[in-house]
Amino acid sequence: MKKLIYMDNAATTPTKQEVLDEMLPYFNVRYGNPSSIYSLGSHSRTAVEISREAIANTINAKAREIFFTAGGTEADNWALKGVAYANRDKGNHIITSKIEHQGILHTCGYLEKQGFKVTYLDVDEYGVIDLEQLEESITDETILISIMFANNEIGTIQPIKEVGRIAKEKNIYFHTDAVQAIGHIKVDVDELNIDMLSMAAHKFYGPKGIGALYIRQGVKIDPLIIGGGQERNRRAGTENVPGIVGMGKAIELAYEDLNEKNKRLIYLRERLVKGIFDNIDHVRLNGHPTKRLPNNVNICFEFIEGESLLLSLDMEGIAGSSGSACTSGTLEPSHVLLGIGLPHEIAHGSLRLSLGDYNTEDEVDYVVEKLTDIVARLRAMSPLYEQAKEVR
Amino acid sequence: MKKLIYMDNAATTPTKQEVLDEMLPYFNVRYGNPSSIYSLGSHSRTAVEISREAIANTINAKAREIFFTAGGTEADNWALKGVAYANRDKGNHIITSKIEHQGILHTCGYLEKQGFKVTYLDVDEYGVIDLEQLEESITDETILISIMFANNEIGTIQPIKEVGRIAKEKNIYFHTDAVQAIGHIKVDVDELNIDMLSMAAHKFYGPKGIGALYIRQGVKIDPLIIGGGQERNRRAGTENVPGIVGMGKAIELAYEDLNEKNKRLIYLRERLVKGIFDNIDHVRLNGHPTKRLPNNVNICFEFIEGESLLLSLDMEGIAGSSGSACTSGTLEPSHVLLGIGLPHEIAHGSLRLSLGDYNTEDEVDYVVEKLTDIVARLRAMSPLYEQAKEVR
Amino acid sequence: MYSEKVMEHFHNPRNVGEIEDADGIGEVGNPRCGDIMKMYLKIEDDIIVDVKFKTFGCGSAIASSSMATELIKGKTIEEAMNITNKAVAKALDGLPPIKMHCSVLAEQAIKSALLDYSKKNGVHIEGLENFDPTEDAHDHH
Amino acid sequence: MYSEKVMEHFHNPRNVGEIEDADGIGEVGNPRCGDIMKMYLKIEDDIIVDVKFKTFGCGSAIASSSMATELIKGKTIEEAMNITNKAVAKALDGLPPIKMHCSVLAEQAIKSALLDYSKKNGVHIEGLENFDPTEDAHDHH
Ligand SMILES: Cc1ncc(COP(=O)(O)O)c(C=O)c1O
Ligand SMILES: Cc1ncc(COP(=O)(O)O)c(C=O)c1O
Repeated sequence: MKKLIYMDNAATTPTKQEVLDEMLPYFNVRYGNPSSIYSLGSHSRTAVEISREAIANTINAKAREIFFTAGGTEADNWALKGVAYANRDKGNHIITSKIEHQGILHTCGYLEKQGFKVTYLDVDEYGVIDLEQLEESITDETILISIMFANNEIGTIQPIKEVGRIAKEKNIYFHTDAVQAIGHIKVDVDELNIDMLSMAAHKFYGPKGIGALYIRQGVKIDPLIIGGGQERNRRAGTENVPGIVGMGKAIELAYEDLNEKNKRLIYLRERLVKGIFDNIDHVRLNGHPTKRLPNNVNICFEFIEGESLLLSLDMEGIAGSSGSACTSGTLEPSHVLLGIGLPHEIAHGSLRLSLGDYNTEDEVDYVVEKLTDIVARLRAMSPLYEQAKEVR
Repeated sequence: MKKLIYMDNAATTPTKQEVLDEMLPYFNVRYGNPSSIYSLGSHSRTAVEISREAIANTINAKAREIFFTAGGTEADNWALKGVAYANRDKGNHIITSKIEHQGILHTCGYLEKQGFKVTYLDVDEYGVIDLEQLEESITDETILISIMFANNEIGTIQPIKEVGRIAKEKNIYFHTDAVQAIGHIKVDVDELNIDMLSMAAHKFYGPKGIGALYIRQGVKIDPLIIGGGQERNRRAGTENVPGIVGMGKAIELAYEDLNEKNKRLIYLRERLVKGIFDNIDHVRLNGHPTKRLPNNVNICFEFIEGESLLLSLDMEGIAGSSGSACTSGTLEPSHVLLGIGLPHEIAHGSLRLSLGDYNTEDEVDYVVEKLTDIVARLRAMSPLYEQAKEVR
Repeated sequence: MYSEKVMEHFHNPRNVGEIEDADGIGEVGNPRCGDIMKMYLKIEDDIIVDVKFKTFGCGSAIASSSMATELIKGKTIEEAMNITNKAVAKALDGLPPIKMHCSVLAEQAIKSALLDYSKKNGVHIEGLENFDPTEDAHDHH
Repeated sequence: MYSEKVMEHFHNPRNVGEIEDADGIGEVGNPRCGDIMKMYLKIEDDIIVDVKFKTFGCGSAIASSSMATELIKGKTIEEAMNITNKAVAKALDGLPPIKMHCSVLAEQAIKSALLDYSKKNGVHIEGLENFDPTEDAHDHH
């Protein structure tokens, strides 16, 4: 097999060796249940608390405000359902955006069936919400605003500080799905007035199957998973100790030299975008030109369909992703691309390349070269390209 | 540190080396997201499906009836809430037992707050439910019976086949919390008429943070964690691929030579019980004498309190557990021990030693020796023991 | 996800292109849905002597087009009419359930091109009486 | 979970036992709740010259009993009366929040034994006026 060029770091990342090394003893040497009182158990407990502390420090929270979950989706579900059910007496209205991850959108859909009202804010062509529309949407019934920190498809970063300010002024809980942000950009929950925040370790070189929900002290929220007294009675189930340990180590590593890492990623990102624009016509960059994740490139190639692009890239050993309907098993292309106003036929031809710590300049150049060939080949096959040429 | 004698295998088990070896590549070599269409992703997908198949085969289910969760508690929550919410139109009554795990009991408590009615069946002195009481409890409103397969504290195995028969006759869904049973005794969901079954890998030498819910095809159940289309739209969130791979390997290993392993465990169990009874007076065995897990020993030592017993054992390098209130942070001792009719003061003095594949005869003998000394020492300190002697 | 046959046809599709003086041209699908197939037939004495296609779509759409052209090339019109979407999928060693509509599209593209031929040349083709090339392939899977 | 001091006192408790001809005996706690402390005092000239305890309870109950006896041994009654549960916990380098009631029990056991002494000997002890040895220590944490 060819060497893999992995440019799908927004989907998941490899667990770093240092992270894995940290985890390993907790599988079969320090395997005690943290709830047990003997030494083997309290070693596990200590390891869990050290990780909690590391995560809390990173986002300027208190350790007792961090609760481990099985991942980003569970954290999203918990924040939304937990606040909705616990605050039903105060109101039944939730505000979110049209371009949230399914973990938020589908949970909102479920809550609508339970009698809650949900406002889905529009976004502009770059994927940014409209703060005026947010303010206008707030009613006496509004109990929760949930706006993602950074979009998983197009990388756009939302004006979180302003959302936090508005939520605080109106005394409404503010949750942010920061699954794409944590580990990649600096987040301070106090400065940004965030009440709840979701994260997932596998997006920042930690293991899959572990995440966390930050819950500001005082927030009224029901548990989602009920049982034993773990996580101070708020999230039951034997702790995934190796996962928790890995998450703590991964977040520490992620924020070491973050600025340097991001400078490098932005350089690679811009080189990739420039390479594509210089070599291929009829392309457009999706997402905000500057307010975007350092590692995110999302481009539409007109006249071709995303899945065939991905398969062709895969044959060259390049891993990317697409907002194409054909990769998702639905008929509708990505709600995010439609949300920023792309017509269906163009949304079908999108490609997301999300860079990571292991990508190199050579890889970027190789991808540009291969993409140029592949796009040309697929367009030569496309009846739409032919028509477009005729029109010109 | 002294060599550890680990006899708390019902709390959690070490991940077997063969299991860990199987998992390792999925952290940083085969790290693809199973939802991705490129090769790296489909390798992960394949690994997930192989594990699902292994689990399904073990319990005589179909692969498409196995859904991965973050552990036993999530599976329990899902089964109960999922069936309750999805079948509200049919009825609002659930039947369970008084000695279920908190994952069941506390979820039932939560459902009661949502307007559901729950019957908690009594158990006899051995912890066995009364089938007549079960039948009498069934009403037209009953939508679910949830009875644990084997009890986590006292090891008693319930008459699951009879429960399954009754549930089937009355056309009521039957869920069993088999977290303590899977990996330890043979379970056939068809033969036993089980509709849903919870399991957790860390109870059978697999990793923590991964479990599964078996859902018989046709069962009407809402999802608990909503979002992306993973697990055929029934349990969202990026799959914990290493965990899933580990669970599949662990279940295979667990059922290899199960009879031989259990013969050995039962021999060790009986030797441990005999040793204790031969050397220490005022003790009683909790749970059913024969219908119990091969690895479970649960004994009350009168006049002493469980936590001080555990701490003393820990100092000798022995890890066990207790149903004492003082280990759980509550004031009430174990609901299971109270459920089988033990007075509070005796329930406080319980010790659970759960054996595993790594325990030896020498260890058993050593534990008996140390226990004898420790119990004598603690009783010498106990005002209750002194009073009991005076009474005699 | 895909069989090796699908991947092979996707990577080396047969009969890509256009036929300048085609006897029948059919186009089905909808760019909104992410797939369009255009098929060109050259027909002599009721025999499909040449066939080319252009497709905008996913991997299985391209592979289905390619396979469909292979299946009808050199066949009589009647034989071509008997090629069902299932035959296309089977020849590809199967398609994932959510991709079956691509094979439907391929069947429709053939029929659509034959319809065009029958109209242009005033010949009747058995089986095309109720064929509606605008029917949505996505409803078929 | 426990400090080293707690573990040390649990493993090597001081002053375990009974005093045959004790001047004051106090017993607090309830077997239903999992803890009973019994304390024996030998008092001469207002000074606690000897003290012993027996405890049924968890690790911190035993350690608290042991530490409490250490804190009052050789002290005057007045000094003993000033030993609070917080002082016991502090001397143990702290107790987990859910275990604070053990230190309360220790304070109560001392007071209870002093009350017994004051009754038997008809002496007034400042501060015992409102002391109720049956009050539940579990409400204090
Ligand atoms: C019977 C039973 N059910 C459920 C659970 C919960 O499993 P987990 O802690 O893996 O969520 C356990 C173990 O803790 C158990 O023994
Ligand atoms: C923005 C966002 N939210 C939530 C999630 C869900 O995280 P997980 O798949 O770890 O549950 C993801 C990633 O898939 C994401 O990108």
